[in-house]
Amino acid sequence: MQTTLKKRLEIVIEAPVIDRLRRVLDDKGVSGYTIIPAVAGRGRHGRWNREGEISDTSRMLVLFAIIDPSELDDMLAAVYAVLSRQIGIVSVSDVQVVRDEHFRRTGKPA
Amino acid sequence: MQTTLKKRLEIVIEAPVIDRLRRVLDDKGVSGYTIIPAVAGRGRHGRWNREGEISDTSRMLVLFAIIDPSELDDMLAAVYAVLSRQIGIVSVSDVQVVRDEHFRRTGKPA
Amino acid sequence: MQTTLKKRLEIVIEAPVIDRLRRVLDDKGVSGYTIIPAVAGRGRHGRWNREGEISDTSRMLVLFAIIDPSELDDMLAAVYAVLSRQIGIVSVSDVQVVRDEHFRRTGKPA
Amino acid sequence: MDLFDLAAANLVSPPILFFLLGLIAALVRSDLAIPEAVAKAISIYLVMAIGFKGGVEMAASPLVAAALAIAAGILLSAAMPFISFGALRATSRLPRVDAASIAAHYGSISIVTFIAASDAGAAMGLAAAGFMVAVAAAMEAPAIFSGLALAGRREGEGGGTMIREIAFNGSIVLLVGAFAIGWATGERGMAMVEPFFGDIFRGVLCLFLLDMGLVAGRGLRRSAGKLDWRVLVHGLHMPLIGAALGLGLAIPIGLDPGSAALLMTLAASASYIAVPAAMRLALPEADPSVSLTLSLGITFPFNLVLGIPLYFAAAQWALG
Amino acid sequence: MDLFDLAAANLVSPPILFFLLGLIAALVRSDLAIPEAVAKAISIYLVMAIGFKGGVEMAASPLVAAALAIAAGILLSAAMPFISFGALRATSRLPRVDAASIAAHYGSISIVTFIAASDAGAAMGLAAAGFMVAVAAAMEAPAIFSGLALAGRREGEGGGTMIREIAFNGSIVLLVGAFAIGWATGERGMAMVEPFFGDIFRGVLCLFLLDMGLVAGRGLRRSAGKLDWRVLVHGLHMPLIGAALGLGLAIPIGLDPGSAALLMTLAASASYIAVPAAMRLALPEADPSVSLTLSLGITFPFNLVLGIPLYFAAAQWALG
Amino acid sequence: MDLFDLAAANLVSPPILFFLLGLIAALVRSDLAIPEAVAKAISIYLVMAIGFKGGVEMAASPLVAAALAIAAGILLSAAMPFISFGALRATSRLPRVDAASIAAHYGSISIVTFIAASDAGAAMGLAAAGFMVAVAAAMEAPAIFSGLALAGRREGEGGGTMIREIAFNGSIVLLVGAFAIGWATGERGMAMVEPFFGDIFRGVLCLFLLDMGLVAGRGLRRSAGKLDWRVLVHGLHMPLIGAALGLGLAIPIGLDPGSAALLMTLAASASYIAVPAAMRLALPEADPSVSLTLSLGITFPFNLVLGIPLYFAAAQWALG
Ligand SMILES: Nc1ncnc2c1ncn2[C@@H]1O[C@H](COP(=O)(O)O)[C@@H](O)[C@H]1O
Ligand SMILES: Nc1ncnc2c1ncn2[C@@H]1O[C@H](COP(=O)(O)O)[C@@H](O)[C@H]1O
Ligand SMILES: Nc1ncnc2c1ncn2[C@@H]1O[C@H](COP(=O)(O)O)[C@@H](O)[C@H]1O
Ligand code: NA
Ligand code: NA
Ligand code: NA
Repeated sequence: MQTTLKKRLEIVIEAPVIDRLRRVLDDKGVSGYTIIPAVAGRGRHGRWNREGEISDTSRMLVLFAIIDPSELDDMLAAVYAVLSRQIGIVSVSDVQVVRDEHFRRTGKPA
Repeated sequence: MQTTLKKRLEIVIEAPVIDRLRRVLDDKGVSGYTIIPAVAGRGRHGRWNREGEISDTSRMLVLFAIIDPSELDDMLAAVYAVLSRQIGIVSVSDVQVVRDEHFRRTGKPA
Repeated sequence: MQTTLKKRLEIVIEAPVIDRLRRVLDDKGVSGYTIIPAVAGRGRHGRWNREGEISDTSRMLVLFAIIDPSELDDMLAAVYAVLSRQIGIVSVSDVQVVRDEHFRRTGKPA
Repeated sequence: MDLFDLAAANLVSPPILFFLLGLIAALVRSDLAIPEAVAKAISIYLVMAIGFKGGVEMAASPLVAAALAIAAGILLSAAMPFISFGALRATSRLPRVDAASIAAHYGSISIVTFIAASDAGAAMGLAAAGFMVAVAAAMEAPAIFSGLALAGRREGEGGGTMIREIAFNGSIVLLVGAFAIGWATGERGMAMVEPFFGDIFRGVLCLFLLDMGLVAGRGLRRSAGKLDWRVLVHGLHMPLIGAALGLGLAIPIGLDPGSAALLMTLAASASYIAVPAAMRLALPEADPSVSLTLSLGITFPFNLVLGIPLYFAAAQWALG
Repeated sequence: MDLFDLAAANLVSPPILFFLLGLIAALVRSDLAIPEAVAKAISIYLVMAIGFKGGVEMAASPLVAAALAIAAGILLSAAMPFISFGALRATSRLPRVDAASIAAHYGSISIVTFIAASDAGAAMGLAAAGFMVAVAAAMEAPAIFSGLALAGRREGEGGGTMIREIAFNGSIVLLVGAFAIGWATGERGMAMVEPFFGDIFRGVLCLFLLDMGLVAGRGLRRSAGKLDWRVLVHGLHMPLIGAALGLGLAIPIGLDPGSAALLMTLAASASYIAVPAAMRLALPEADPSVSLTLSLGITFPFNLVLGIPLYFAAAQWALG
Repeated sequence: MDLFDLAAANLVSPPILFFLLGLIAALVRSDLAIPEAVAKAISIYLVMAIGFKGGVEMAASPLVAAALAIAAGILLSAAMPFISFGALRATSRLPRVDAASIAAHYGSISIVTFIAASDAGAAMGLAAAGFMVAVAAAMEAPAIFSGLALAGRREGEGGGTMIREIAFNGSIVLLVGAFAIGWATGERGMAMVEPFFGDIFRGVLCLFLLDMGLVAGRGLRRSAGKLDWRVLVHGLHMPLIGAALGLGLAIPIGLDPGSAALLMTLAASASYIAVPAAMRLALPEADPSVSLTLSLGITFPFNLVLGIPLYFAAAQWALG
């Protein structure tokens, strides 16, 4: 099948700021994203584990968004502007998609 | 270590059709797959959030399967045949694995 | 933005041995990792599904760690030493990161 | 009690107030949220409890009355989609497949609304016959087939699988199963589990309605302004039409007022669990967000807050 | 009550019927499911409640009787794996390591079965001594060491860690801890928490057994036809052998009928939580699907539906 | 009862013992764990129940007394961060922003500690006035603003959003909402939901405190040895200072001993839910692990096990 190159942005981010991150992505008109839960991990800020937790503070979420390569720099800059002082990491990888049009920037969504 | 190139198929799909997708992958003899939950997201069909939800309709699952590059086209065609009208996205990336034999197509499994 | 190549190690592993795996990664001084839950899947050991389950035996977790390419071989060897007889799979892909220093090996963490 | 008193008593009962609290919390964007796993488990508990209690009360019900009520329910479920579809096509520009999907939702029932109405009836001293649980179960599926017919869909190859998927839908299996267990074990069984399935039921319902308020409010906030008002209004018309039809059938088959009010509530309610999932399988082109918003965001709050007291008042006025 | 009445009463009790409902729902592929998080939490609640109640009742138990029963339990747990292993090696072609792993499951106990049996005993008026909870806790681990010995495994470097992991397994810690708290706070403590740990217990058990039925049925459906029938039959032999041995030890140490029936049930049951996890750590070559299917798919339903009434009848016949 | 008896009775009550069980289980690295979804749902249940009961009891409370107590609470919440900040800067080398963040935690309150203290008071026959729930709600936020001022932060552009996020924080909305519902429905409402929100409350609290013990123990194990002892000691000083100030305000406004003990407990407790989340938004440079360890690992166990009986004894001595 005919495939097109896209970028997969993967952000591990502390839960309290997920809404800010979503707002940034929405404002940039990203075509979509998916958020998955994490249950445990480790980083420079130490280990964490969600078992039995009631506070959202040490909770991490993994957000990934498949975007057009042309949008990458702009998106990274916007993400870093908001998240630079927060707990989390960002990485980018190459992916191929079949339906190119599905992953194009849209106007700001509802 | 000696590694081999494989393809990582990643499918975000609405929960009500996950069994159909599994059947397709099983029929094609894919060697394995893993399904992880998503908690929120956005796409052309709008935003969603699983908090407090009791209906499965707007629930999304992320399935990934590591397959041999030779099987990719066949697999994508089969997946699209079933899911083209459903809510979800498909992407493919390159991965390296150490144990090649682990990811070879098998006969139809139980 | 200026990005650096890293490796994304992704391990699907049965839950009872997750602590052993974490110990291996900690001992190797990996800079961080994130663990996400899986809800269902299939492999050579058959199908599984977590709905309603109270036993951890057939539970799978997905751990990913972004590491420096120079550490990859060492890390893979250590992981296989511990997990070779356990249920699970390992794959590696390329990712780009913005903040290189964030993903460098550290001393053994707390 | 007259209608006004009924409505007032319903409005200031803890379950309804917790629903409104959830609705408001969602509208002001509070981060209050009940985890999905727990919300699902509570809905399972409520279905189990209502099914079991209905079964226990079957001892007191003549089987002929039960059969008549079930037949009435099936008729309502199968017929109402035609009314809903006709109305939608006449008043809105929704595509055929979307109108058919919405119509299937309105023919079928909302088990959550049924549970809230049963509880409200019990609180008013208007308990219903045990077989109303069987009526609720029987009304889940017929509307789906009417909806598919309206969409011009033949069952094709997937038909057998789909009928099976619908009939063995979790909430139907649980409702019918718990009903059968209640029937089989009767008062002796009830005595064994009353503290869990009986005593704490209304309190758990408060927690659940708080959750439903949060989810409904979030849905409303998200789709406010996106839906055509003619479609929105459908979500207020259909309950009234359904309730009227329900009452129209309850009278000739001789239901008591409490049971009649429940039949009205069933007809007035729109599915939020079984039908949406079936539509994703059978009519994937239909946009699920329209029907979900209507069902959970408009019709459910209407029924819960205003409809239920109205239906009880009407049933008592007509049959009391 | 004779055996037949007992079995009948057990069979038509809500907990057993909800288990059967779950089993059937899974076999007809219904999508009914209780979320994992809630299933785990319910199992924690049940262990807490049974442990606490056992502790409260310790006031009435002579410590010597408790010590004897615990010793009997440890003996059973350590010895039964040898019987299971011998039988499996004689009748099937299972590899040594798989046979050893299964044997460890049968020596150890199923806390869920124990809870169901305690509840059934209470419903029959055959309450057991409080120390039976301590017996259950004591029987979890010895079988694991017997199993490792049978597999020819030395504890090696990981030994210390493993002993610790087994002894501090969540369900053992909770059972022992709740038992100690019940013992320490006695009737005054019970009065404080009776509505939660006592009154609603049996209803929660219904919900939990529905879940266990769903999981057991799903497991059976998946592995049906894959398991050697000689292995399957082992899952029916072992409970009977275990129960017979349990009764054989209960008589000389002078247990009352209710406690004797629980000792039989413990011996007859196979672990589903602690041992499987320990085997993944200590004997990773053993295929977990065989032992899980046997334990949850064969032995658990057998014990729940037929075994428990049989053990109570036998205990009453021998000791009543 | 004298102080010693009170402390002893508190120590051997099931809720406290289950907390200690959790603490010990975590310290010996047991894998016992309650799923996150269920822990969150239980905390929601407890907040709902305590809010509702407080509201129901408002009928008996003079509004002037309520207003005075709320004013006292707001004063404590706003002022205590200055004390905490001063002490931390004088005794430790923590950066300004970290000290300010910790100070905000100590000015605000721990709703879990409040719930445990209310329950302990009820068990001792020292029930508090219903409006203490409103005092708890009013004390959540003021400390956050004091903390931001201490950090030298102006509210800037994000200010409006942040005030809104804090005021509509889930636990505040639920506490205030349930309080209002209890007040509106009164004894009639309580009669409808008593088995769920009343009877099983203390048992559920046992399960919840088991969980909190597990989480606190895990946190302690992880950060043991990493925290400066001068910071750790702050977690024991502040509750005593807070309790003394609470008592000092309770006397002039004429609170009864039970209510005074709750005001002391509120002042003595440190936030674990609302403030940590607010700090991640408003002061992201502050290291959350220090404040969380102090709040949940040091101050919470201290208050639960020793502080609460001490505060009740002191309140009764001063006001009884
Ligand atoms: N190298 C890494 N690979 C994968 N996940 C990571 C990595 N570093 C950090 N994380 C995740 O991001 C969280 C925050 O990282 P940090 O800010 O370094 O504490 C960690 O707790 C992990 O869940
Ligand atoms: N570009 C994207 N990147 C990541 N996830 C996406 C993207 N587009 C869609 N999704 C996910 O797939 C779901 C369905 O997408 P859609 O069919 O576009 O509504 C969304 O709700 C997201 O969870
Ligand atoms: N090819 C694959 N792609 C993705 N996940 C896999 C694959 N093979 C195995 N897995 C996952 O790893 C688990 C264990 O695999 P196995 O050891 O082959 O049974 C499976 O149950 C899946 O969750
Ligand atoms: Na209807
Ligand atoms: Na056994
Ligand atoms: Na405070």
